[in-house]
Amino acid sequence: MRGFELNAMCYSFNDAANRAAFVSDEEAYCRKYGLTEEQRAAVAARDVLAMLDAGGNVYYLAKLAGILGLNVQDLGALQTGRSVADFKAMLVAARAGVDADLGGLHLGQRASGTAQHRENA
Amino acid sequence: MRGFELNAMCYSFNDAANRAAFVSDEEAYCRKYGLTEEQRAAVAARDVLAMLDAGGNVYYLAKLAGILGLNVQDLGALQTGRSVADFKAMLVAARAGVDADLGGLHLGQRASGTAQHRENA
Amino acid sequence: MMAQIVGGYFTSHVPAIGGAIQRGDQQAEYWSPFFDGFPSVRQWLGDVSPDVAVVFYNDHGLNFFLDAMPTFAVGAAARYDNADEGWGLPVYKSFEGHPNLSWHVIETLVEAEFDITTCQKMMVDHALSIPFELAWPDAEAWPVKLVPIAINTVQFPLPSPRRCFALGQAVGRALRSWKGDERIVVMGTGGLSHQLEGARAGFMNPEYDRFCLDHLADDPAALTRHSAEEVAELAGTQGVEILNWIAARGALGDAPLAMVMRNYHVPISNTAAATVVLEPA
Amino acid sequence: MMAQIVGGYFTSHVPAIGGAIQRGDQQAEYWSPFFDGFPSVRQWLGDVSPDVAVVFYNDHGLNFFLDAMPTFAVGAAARYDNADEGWGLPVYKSFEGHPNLSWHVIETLVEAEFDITTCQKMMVDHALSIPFELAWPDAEAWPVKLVPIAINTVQFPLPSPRRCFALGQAVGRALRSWKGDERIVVMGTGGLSHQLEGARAGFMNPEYDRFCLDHLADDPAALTRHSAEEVAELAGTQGVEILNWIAARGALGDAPLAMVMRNYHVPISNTAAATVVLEPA
Ligand SMILES: [Fe+3]
Ligand SMILES: [Fe+3]
Repeated sequence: MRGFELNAMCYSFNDAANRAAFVSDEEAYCRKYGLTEEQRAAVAARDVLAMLDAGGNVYYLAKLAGILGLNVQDLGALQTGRSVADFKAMLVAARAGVDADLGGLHLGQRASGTAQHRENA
Repeated sequence: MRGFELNAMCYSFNDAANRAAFVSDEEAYCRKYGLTEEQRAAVAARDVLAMLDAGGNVYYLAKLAGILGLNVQDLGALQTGRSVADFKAMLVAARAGVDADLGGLHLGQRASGTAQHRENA
Repeated sequence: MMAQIVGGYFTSHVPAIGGAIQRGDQQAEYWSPFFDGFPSVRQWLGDVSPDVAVVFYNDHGLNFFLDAMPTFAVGAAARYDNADEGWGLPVYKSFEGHPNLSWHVIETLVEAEFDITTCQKMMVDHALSIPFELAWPDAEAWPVKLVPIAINTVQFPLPSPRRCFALGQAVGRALRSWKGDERIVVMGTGGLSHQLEGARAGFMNPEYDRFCLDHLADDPAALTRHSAEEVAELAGTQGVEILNWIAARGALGDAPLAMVMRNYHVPISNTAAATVVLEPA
Repeated sequence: MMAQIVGGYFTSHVPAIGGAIQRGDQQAEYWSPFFDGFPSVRQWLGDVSPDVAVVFYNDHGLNFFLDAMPTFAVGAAARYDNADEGWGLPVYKSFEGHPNLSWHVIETLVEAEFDITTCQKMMVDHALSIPFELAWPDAEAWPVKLVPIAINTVQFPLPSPRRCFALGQAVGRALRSWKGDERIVVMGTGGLSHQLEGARAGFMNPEYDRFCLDHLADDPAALTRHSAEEVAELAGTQGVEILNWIAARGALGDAPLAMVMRNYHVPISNTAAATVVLEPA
């Protein structure tokens, strides 16, 4: 049901000792959290899409990703079947879709001066 | 603020090992939970009203009461300055305030028979 | 194919009831006026043969603590265990959940702007176990699946009777729209009037209890005209568990109901005890 | 004597921002378009000199887990600590709470039929720490006390934009009725559009982001016409953090506000980043 065991295991990785325990004996650690076969297979294969299919929630999976040395760009590349360089290039390319009046810093007119704000205090 | 430390200590008593630790060294156990002076004094004095004044919540205090061998009648007696026998007698005496049409078992007319219920299934 | 709500079962859940059951004290003079209400409950349950129980109750500091105290919590687990509540008493039987129905209730409630806490794992306490022990005393395993809904009656501020009734109404809509063939019994546990704490310890209020029992079947909205603070004053600070009854009654729908049985007895332990069964008229 | 809401500060809170700060990369080509927005934020904060920050944010699996996932959680602690979020990164500074104001907010919300979870002890994550690090980069201790309000953006079903806006409005009423002389800044953190998971990983949507930024000051109700599911579609499954912005905007009151600054840049990490300051017109 919605990947509870897998997410519970990933939530435990907030604790450094648990991360170390997973690294030193992944099989035993997965067994301790009662992962389903589907969940266990997805973790063993480092298959993020399969982890999601098995009910993994990306907010918890991100902690497992950290153990595996994967950042969010690596995850994106894995999930979309791109190289990491291509995935990053795709992100940067999205900038072209941002109009000049949307992108960048825009400073507004302050309704009132600094002094007046302080006087209200 | 609302007795958090005292309540946290009492909540820990769901675990038998914690109850044993409290019994074997009450002072150290209270220190571990950072009880305020007022909370610590109330616990030391077995003064339930003072525990309540110090922010204790009766749902959690009931677990401490168990360690101290006090049931809810004992607690009631302590808090109302009665003997336990008097407190129990007061509870039973409340029965006199219950009218005959309120107290006791009243069976209603079933709208429909048993058979009909099963047929709805 | 639609699920059917077969009726409502309400009862006090005082821990001491569990002690009386363990000791076999059901027919002792002190206890029999309370236990004598249950043959009719059991007969009714046998007649309507529910598959699922949706239970409004309150946790007594087993599963929830003040670090995260939900106003309303809905279980979505496949199984719910009891555990030591602090007194080292025998642990009660586990409950089988109904996760799919739980998620349907949860989705309906969030859609209806109830800001519930969703519990994919939770322990349940005597407030669930004792009503089940009373209803099915000889069961090896509970004959119904469980959807537990916990209401905060422990830490002020408490939800108002009006809000609890509305919660129940929304749960009722969820149950009636569930596309399964389950027969559902709704339960409300706790109360009636009692107060464990302070100078007013031992307080009971048969007048307010009568008001609740007299309006529960036909005019439950009457119970929602008090604030939570007024209920604490009228029913005692633990008598606010009537909020569980109010929510359960809300789930049973807006039509007046038939009173199958009603039992009221003062006191068991420090509590004015009551048991009620309602069904569609 | 009444508390005063001095305005609102909104920003993305991507963990990678913390990494950039640690490495001193603020002026690196990749990062400067984002960090260049903050001198004006800091100047404004210096001008309005708040004492308290009421922050709408989402927990990323540090304090809350699926065993008890609140829709809305309000902190009532005297102190909030950060902790290892799973990556062994340096732990952020602690926050001083404002329990009395928290309880006032909590009481107002429950009275207004918001079914919050009350947290007398809680940890807070980068969604709070990064906006503070950006606002007060040289602070030894945070210059404001914290009232944290967490919104579930993690586990469906999510509260609707409309419900989050209503939550914020109720918090705003609580703040304006607080009988203290505090100057309060409201914060909303997270977003804008991004999606970390699945075949659509890397999705951003400047069109929807523009819609949000264009309506935030003058017509925030426009943001409440989508369902939570529609927002997940439009903003990405992590872009639903815009719910935090919507709630924060609700707390700032119903009148149109002046836009003090606004910055938008694509991408930082996988995210369309934005920073906004609003104040009473
Ligand atoms: Fe109870
Ligand atoms: Fe985030």
